[in-house]
Amino acid sequence: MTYWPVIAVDAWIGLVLVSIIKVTLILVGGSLGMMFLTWYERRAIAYMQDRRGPNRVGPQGLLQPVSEAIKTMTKEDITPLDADRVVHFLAPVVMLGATVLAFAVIPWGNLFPSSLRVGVLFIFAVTGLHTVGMLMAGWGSNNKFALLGGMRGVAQMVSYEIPLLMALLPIILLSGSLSLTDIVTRQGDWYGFGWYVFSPVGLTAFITFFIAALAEGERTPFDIPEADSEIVAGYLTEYGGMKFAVFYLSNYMTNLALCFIMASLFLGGGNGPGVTALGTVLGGLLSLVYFFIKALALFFLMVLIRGTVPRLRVDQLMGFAWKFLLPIVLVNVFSTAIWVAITRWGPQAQIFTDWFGEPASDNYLRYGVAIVVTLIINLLAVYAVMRINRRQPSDLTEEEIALGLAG
Amino acid sequence: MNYVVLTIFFLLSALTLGSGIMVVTVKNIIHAALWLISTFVGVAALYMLMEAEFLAIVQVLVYAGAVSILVLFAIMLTRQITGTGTRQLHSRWWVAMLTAAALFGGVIVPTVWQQGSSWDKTASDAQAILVQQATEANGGTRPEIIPVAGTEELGAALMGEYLLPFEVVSLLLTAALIGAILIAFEERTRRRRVLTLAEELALRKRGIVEPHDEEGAVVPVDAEQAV
Amino acid sequence: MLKTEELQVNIGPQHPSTHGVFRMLVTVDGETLVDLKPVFGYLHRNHEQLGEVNSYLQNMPFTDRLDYFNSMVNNHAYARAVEQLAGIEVPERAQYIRVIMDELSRILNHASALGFLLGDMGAWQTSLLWGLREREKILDLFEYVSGARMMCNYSRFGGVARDIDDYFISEVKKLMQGLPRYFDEFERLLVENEILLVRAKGVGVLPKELALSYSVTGPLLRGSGVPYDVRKAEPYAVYDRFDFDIPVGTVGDVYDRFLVRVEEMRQSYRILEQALQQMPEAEGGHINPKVKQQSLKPPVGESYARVESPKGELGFYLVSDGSGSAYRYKVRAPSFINLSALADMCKGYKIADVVVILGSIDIVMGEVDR
Amino acid sequence: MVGTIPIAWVLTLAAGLFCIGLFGALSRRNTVGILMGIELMLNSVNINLVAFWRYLRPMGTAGLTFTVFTIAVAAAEVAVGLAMVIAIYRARQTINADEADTLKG
Amino acid sequence: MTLSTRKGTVNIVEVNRHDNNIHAGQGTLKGLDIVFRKFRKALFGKANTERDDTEGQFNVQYPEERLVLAEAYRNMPILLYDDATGQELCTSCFQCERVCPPQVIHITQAKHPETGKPVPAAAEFVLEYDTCMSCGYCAEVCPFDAIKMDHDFELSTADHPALDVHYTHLLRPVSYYEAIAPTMWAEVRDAALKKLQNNIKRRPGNIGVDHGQKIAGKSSAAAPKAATPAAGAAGRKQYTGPIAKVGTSMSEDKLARLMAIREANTGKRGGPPESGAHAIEADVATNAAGQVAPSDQATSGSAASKATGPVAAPGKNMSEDKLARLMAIREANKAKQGE
Repeated sequence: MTYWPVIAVDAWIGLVLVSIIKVTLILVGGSLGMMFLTWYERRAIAYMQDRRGPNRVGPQGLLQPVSEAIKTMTKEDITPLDADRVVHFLAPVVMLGATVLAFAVIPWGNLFPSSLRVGVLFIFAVTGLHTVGMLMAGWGSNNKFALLGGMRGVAQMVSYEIPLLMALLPIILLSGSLSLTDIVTRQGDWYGFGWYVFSPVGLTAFITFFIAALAEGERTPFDIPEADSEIVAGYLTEYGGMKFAVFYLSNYMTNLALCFIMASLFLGGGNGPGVTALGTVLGGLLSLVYFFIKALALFFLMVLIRGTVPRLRVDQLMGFAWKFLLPIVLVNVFSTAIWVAITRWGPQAQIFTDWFGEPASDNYLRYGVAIVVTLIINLLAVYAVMRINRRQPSDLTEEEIALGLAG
Repeated sequence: MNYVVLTIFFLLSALTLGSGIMVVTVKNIIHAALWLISTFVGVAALYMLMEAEFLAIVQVLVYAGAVSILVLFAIMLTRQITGTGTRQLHSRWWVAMLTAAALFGGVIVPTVWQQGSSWDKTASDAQAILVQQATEANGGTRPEIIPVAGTEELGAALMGEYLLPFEVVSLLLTAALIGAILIAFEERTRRRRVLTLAEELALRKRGIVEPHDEEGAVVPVDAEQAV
Repeated sequence: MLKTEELQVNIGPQHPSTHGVFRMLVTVDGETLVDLKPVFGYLHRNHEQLGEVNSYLQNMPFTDRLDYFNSMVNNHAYARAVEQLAGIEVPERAQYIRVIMDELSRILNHASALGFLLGDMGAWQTSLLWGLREREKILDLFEYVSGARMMCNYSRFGGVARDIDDYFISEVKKLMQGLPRYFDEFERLLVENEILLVRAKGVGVLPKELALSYSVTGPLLRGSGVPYDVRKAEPYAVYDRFDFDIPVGTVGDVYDRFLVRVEEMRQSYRILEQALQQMPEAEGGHINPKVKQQSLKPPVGESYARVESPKGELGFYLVSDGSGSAYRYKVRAPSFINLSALADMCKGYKIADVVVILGSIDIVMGEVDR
Repeated sequence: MVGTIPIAWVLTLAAGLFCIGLFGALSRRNTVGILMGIELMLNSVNINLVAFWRYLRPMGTAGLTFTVFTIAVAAAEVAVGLAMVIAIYRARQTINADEADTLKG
Repeated sequence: MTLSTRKGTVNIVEVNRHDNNIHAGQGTLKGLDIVFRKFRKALFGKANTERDDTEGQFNVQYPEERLVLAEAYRNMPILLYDDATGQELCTSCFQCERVCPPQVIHITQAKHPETGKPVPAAAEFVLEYDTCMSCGYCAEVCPFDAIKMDHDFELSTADHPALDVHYTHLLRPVSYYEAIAPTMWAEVRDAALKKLQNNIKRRPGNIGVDHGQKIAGKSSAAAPKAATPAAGAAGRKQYTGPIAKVGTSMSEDKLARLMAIREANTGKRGGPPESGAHAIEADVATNAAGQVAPSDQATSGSAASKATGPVAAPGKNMSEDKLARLMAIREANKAKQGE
């Protein structure tokens, strides 16, 4: 059932005001978060490379992003001569708009739950609009590299949206809700450790989702749209100054949003030991802390990957999405259904009750069987997919190479 | 009458209709596609206003995120023909305009406005029933929130009452997918393929002298047989 | 894929991954490369003509600027050419010093070249910075002994400019304690990385026959499976006294070149170990004192001397007419000749592979354009 | 929430969108333009469906379900349509509807 | 696999392509592991200063922290003068000018004010810093150890003409060079000073005497004398190893030295002209910025000819000029043998 509040006319003004304040908070918080993230990433990657990273402006270089923001703002705003001026201008706006919309439904710990009942879908619907911004930027710049980058980016985003949404399905099946708040609440069992990532299906979903999220956020190894060693800067080639900064902002805010979403969906959001015990306010604050720690840890994982691995080629990227991620994700949906059947079905499947007893949260036999069964299915799926996809040039016969089947 | 809702409705109508007009009139076809996205978003917002939130999101996801991108891709793949220089409308576009205007002014609007009052009555009846049911469920007092069918009901309906149409639609989608791939993709053998050094050497070692087409590119042997 | 029209894209001369001012005019069909036309000469500075105007000694610092990663090797090769021309004896100790510098150069060159290759692949500079760290340590040693980090100008006719002292030797030994750790961590970082494997395996294949017919040398040739190394084929300096292996690849793709370079660093380490062990017994000081460096006038004749530079066979050809400057001076630059295979190596691969293949050749534009 | 707006207004909006789409589909030379007009028409139909559902049967699911079906069918239609556009373009180097006038591909 | 050739056997190893391993992400995990280890090490502030170290923060915070330069480090030539007497070591023997590969050294020999004969001292010495490639040949060939390579690498300037560095700005006291390269100076010290003594005998008047020195004696600028030895002592202490890091004290030292040199330079510029050579100098000083080299040289050339009397312009009586130079060299040799 969907419930909509019936609000009197005069309350609308208050609602509008509250909305404006919320939007302002999200914008300011998002930009500050992005600034922090750039600093965080640069410091972390510097340490990985035996360097120190930004450490001049402000304490520990924390104000470095501020100085850079000022720098970008004071730069000349350049539009290429034959570019489509309006499209060129609107592209960063569309990008940022799509990103900010996604922030609307993220539950900030247990303190500020989001109210949209289809929040998860909403996030992916609006981040899907990034493709529009990319295409606008690529086409509006009137530059071959930009167009190439834009087309690559769109192809990548559209391809990876499928595994991304499919990886989400197990979580929706497990929680029975599309609302992020509900999903977070339902991971609060077992002293705050009932996270979905601790089940085989959740783990598979998490890993696949994480990989797809790397692609959605244009992170290494999927940063092909802006692969600087190949196509200069992709669709960003003709952007400079504040427009570029807006793209950058949108990119990092997307990554932040993805980290928050992953933390909410798989890592229990604000759940953790002590949250329920401490009451609403203190527990809420604690949950906020947990939430941020989880999100930043996920971002650190992204940075670690960026510091380690090279970039995939564009055809390999597509192949990975369609030949590898998608089958695994589909099998995972299937095994989630089995998980739900084994752990929850009472009267629907009498045979399970006969074998494993009544479904209950403390019926560990049912959970154990579910873990074993789904684990086996998932591992078999991964093995099969790898087996099928493992055709290296050395495995091919000379004739196949000659006929171009290797590429 | 709730003026805020009304304002929002008018704004959305203006957005939707204005973008729609731009879609069909603007010269640059890429701009038309971008205006189409704007229309889709406006329609999605209308759904939101009408409390069909799931549909609104599907609208954004499918139309604004996928269909419009598909359209843009198609335009870009065929772009040198559809530049701004070419004429975009038929020479007899005014016939089309008259037809559309006649349909709008002569058929639809009168019908709608004639039937409108009776529909409004039905609508208010339905609303009253809803409110009554909710009041009863709430134990006599009118609740703050009035329920309408949401995502759960939709899911149940798709899996129950409308299972057969659902399956048919999914079949249709699959068929369309395969059909689109078949139509759009060139045959593998017709593709012009540039051989790498190793492949060329392997061919030469096997005594296959690769034929060249008129552009000087190497054509694989089986391509010759296929043509 | 969908049929698309061919598109001409200029990669370079200003491009992040063309390793200098190098331009590739590529024709792509979709993402597949149909044709590649290398355009260079942006860095031409008349090196060979200058060599015919300057005196023999004056030309030495200009050879630093050829392959500015390995000025020690360039100096060595040039000095060898002049020594052959003038019949100058080189003391044993000087030979050892030159070998040590050459092998240190090889390590630093491969460390940074592999880093750049991985950077071209999109690894975010981690391997590059680790390589640069080792490079810095070696460059500090070069600075200690020669006075400059990159433009060493260290060789002289009949020896080297300054003798190395105990401090230098102890520092090299100390450096060598850390090098195996670096090799190991580098291998652990990326050699078996799945993404590297798919990016490098089967990409940019240069078959053995074609490698030979292009007359490419160095890791590029060895990666294609030809065990050719000037250090073994025509042992110069004191290389015949060392025991080391030649790593060769089997397929001739980017991955083989990558692995050959990794293995060559280990072999250089072995050579360094042996050279440091043997050196104290070597005699003769660091330079032949009888040579008149400034007013060297070799007898009429010609000479060609080659060494195994980290990039391939580096040769200097000199003709003397008996005067104070060379009559003809020619450099066989390995980067230039290896680069000639680029266009054919790239054909048929994706556009993203082009930069990787270019990176795997390991060119330095200073040497290509001269 | 939406109950304060008469249903006829929403239907008029949908009708307007439909007629705009019709005009586009009839007057554009460009095949992709025609497709876009058809998309507009389909959207207006969806608005109608949702409006009728919301005003007349808010507890039922028929309107929602049919909208979902329409969206799916529209997506399929666009996919096939654009594939045909590309096929036509490849064969004839044009995507203008009045120039693609032979049945032979 | 071994291969036998005429030159002996060659060991050949085929590289391991890891073709037979199953790659299921463990390679990437290995990489992540090593990178994380690095991160952990560097995060807790481990410094990487030893040459055999492969972990920890490697970079140097440049303006505050500086690596000690090796003694042999060479960046741009300088000319030396004796601290005590102010006598310049350069005898304008033209060895450096001849060997310079990019040919950026331009020397004018000083003439005897009365006889017009060349004396073993340079009237003007111009070095084009912008074209100099710091090969170090000039320092290597100089028989009088007058030209040495500097350690100062912070030379960037927006003033391009100032990169044609003139005599006055090239001069450094011997103690400065001793400070930056103590052992290298110690090797040549005695011989160099002895040669200098011989030269001084053949320098009439103030020719070949450093201008900065004289001004220092005259006016208040005694700072360089006082500052340089101290800086030298401090500098010497730090040459423990080429990679040892120095703290902030180093920068202060360097700063002090730099200030001293600058003061010396300004002192030089401010001094009044006393002889022909000094007239040139004043010329240079007044035109210090914004003057292009050729005009500068022209001025100096004409001024020198005016001051030193009947010396023919270059090119006209070339043979005479050459003869004079030859004589000077012979005299110098004779003087050397006399020692």
